[in-house]
Amino acid sequence: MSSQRENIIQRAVKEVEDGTIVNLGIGMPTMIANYIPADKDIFLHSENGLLGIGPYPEEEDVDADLINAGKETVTVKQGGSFFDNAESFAMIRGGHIDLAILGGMEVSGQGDLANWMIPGKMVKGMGGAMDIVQGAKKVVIIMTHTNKEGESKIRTECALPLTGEKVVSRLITDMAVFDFTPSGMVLKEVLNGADVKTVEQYTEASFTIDEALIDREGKQ
Amino acid sequence: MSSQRENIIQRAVKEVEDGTIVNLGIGMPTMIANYIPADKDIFLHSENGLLGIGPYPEEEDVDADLINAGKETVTVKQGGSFFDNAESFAMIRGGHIDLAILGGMEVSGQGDLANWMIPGKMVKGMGGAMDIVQGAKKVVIIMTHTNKEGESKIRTECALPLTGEKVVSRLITDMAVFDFTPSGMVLKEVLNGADVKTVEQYTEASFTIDEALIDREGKQ
Amino acid sequence: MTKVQTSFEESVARIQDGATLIVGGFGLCGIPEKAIQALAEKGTKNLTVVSNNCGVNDWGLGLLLENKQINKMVASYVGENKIFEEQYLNGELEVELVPQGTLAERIRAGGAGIPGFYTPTGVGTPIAEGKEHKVIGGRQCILEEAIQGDAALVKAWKGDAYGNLIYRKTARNFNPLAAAAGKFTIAEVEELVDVGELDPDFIHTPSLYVQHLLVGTSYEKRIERKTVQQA
Amino acid sequence: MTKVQTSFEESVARIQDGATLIVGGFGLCGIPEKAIQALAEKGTKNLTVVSNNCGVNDWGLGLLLENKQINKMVASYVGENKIFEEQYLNGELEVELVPQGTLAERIRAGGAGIPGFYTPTGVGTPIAEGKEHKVIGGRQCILEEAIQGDAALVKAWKGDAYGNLIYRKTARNFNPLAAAAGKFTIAEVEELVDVGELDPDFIHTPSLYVQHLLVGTSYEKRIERKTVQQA
Repeated sequence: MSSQRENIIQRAVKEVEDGTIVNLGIGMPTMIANYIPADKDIFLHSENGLLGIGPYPEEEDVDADLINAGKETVTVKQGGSFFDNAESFAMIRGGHIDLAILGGMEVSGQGDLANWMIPGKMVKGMGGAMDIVQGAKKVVIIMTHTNKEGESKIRTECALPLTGEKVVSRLITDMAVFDFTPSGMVLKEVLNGADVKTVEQYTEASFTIDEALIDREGKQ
Repeated sequence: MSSQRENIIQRAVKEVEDGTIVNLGIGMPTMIANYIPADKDIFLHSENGLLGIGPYPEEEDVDADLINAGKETVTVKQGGSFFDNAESFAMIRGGHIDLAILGGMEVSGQGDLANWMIPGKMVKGMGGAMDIVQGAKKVVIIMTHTNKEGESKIRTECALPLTGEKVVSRLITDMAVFDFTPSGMVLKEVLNGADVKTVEQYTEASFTIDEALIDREGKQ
Repeated sequence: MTKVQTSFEESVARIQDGATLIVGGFGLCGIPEKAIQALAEKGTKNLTVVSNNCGVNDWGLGLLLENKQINKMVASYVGENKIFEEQYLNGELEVELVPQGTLAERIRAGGAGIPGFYTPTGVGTPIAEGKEHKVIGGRQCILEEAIQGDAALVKAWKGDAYGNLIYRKTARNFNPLAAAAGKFTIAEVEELVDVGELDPDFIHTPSLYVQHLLVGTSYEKRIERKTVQQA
Repeated sequence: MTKVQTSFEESVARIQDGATLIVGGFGLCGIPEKAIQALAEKGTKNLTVVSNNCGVNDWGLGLLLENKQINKMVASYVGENKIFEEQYLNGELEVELVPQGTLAERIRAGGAGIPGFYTPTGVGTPIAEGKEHKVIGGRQCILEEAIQGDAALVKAWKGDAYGNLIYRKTARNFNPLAAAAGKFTIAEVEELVDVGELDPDFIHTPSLYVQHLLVGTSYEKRIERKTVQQA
């Protein structure tokens, strides 16, 4: 894993609070599970119908009937439960999931999220992402701050088709943490040696800087 | 039981076909269960969450957790199942119940049904009746042909507030059997010594007479 | 994180005056006896109660009626209760009658984050008055809205410390729906079992719907109409 | 009345060309392997298939794609299948992408007789285009309609002759929803058990949703992403 991704995951795992129900998206978010401290009592929800994802199985315990939403073989934690997909999304839509951490392609200054299609490329489908961003109590997006061309993925307006409008609670990148509030996007933390100036340089969307961060970093 | 009610039940039980799923309303319809021949493989559905109502229990098997929609203690038949009320009405509304037999206060010539409230009297509630008349594949109403004052309960228009509009498939009274078709109400059978003329006399709604019945009874 | 509590009194104290409360049970079958009793003792006022029925004079939700704790009742059938009739007729009690299937679906929708749905149930009846009508798939329907509760009281057979629940026979009825639709769900069980004892394939209410879990003792389980085989 | 049948070939022959077919499974987990294979052999054409995914190139619904039996696919994610991509790009295959939770709820609504419902899912996205919008309880929603199938294919773990079914672990997924939403539901099971053997408190699909029940043998149960503990 690149250190950039590792850094994002390390920061993202701090979002996971003891005693909560958490849904982790496919890909990088799924890897967060491996970093959750053992003393935290977390139930991971998998939208294909499982509450209480356990670790990957030992070779001899692999069970084709027991997979996560990424179609990986998993196990079930003690006290977990299985249910159908309507029930699973009743949990999501009904606000019973405390936290969802998903990947992103673009996030706008208003907290819009685009993470499911790129026009002109084959559309694979949105899976459960549109439901999750509407339903989870808190939606945290993790993504690299810039694309391969070094352009900001945090845009004034998303150019890509949206997954949801004003749905992001918090955005964690390799450089920064932003919160989305009724008065706009707020820079909360700078990460991994970046400073506010660098963050400003690589962020297309405008944002304000959290008071506590100004106190720590000094006004730039 | 009055012979009038006994006669209605005797005729109504013929509606119950082998291998079907049947919901019987509270009161007189519930009593039909006792008349279903043992060689018919019927599953009785109870809207409080039971498919496969069995006979009333022996004294020592009475179980407060096992009741029917009329709140009577019952048993469960082999192969039966329990479920919650949303699932129970999913079965009803979704068209998975072959036949519902309910009581009636008034039925109109268009197949409207009134069976839940009398203005000016304390309203007790409609229970599941409004769902059942919309959802069951076939809705059979059983009631006495006339009220205590000898007035027709089969009206041109229902005077009482409706339970459902154009929902009745068949009406069975102590005198007659009517079907409701796109071209109106059709007298199919005369019962218990009544003749077509008597039925006409005690029926406010207009109806046509089934060809087969005319052949049997002669034109009046 | 265990959800096990030991005091019904303290748990129901979380319910505020004026709250909307969804209560499981069908007639007197599967009702949360202990929480209702605690709530009657507590005396919480001005409640809107959503439940299929309203108990009988001296049991179940009838206890809250007797204390005049209920301002509004949302139910499908309320015919078993004299006090209800009195309070309704003298205007002390507001009543919203809802067809049973629509009531179940509205509560289910509340738990499932479905703000509204169309149903043919009630079209052409007094229930449809003032409601939006729409023809979908050739069928005339009316719009019904979800019901959520500030709190829910449910009764299960067995539960574990995480809040997983299973129900017994027709005592299930509205309980799983209420559990999901309550923002603060208090579940009472006849038996607390070890975590892991309930088979994850057969859990009726997954743990995340329950906030407090209490063990009740000496359940009365009153029967409204005891019927037995004729000899 | 037993629903047990012995020939998958004869059961799937009940599905007509042009039918709408709801198929259980999530990825390759819990898919009705045997019925899909029989349908591929039968060659039934112009199908609209509703299923969360569309199999892989040489397995599951991919077999029907390979045979060009599918005209339209309704799914939430179709990324695992090259043939799909080809047929879509050259216009042979119509695709309706539906958010997974909306798909599950639309199928559930189809089985439950709810013609339409409002959901916040998809608001502000391409999914909302052309759909009726309504604010309910302060929340902007879109109207989604129920999906019913002329037939449904589902896979369960165990079943009895009446058609009661139970599923195993996450192989449950869309299967109970599909079973209820199909007008003609063909269920395949790994094991046929005696009537009465399934506990009535723990039946996932009650008998009345199933029309034909068949026992499959030698299930492949392919795994898409085998992941194990790192030593």
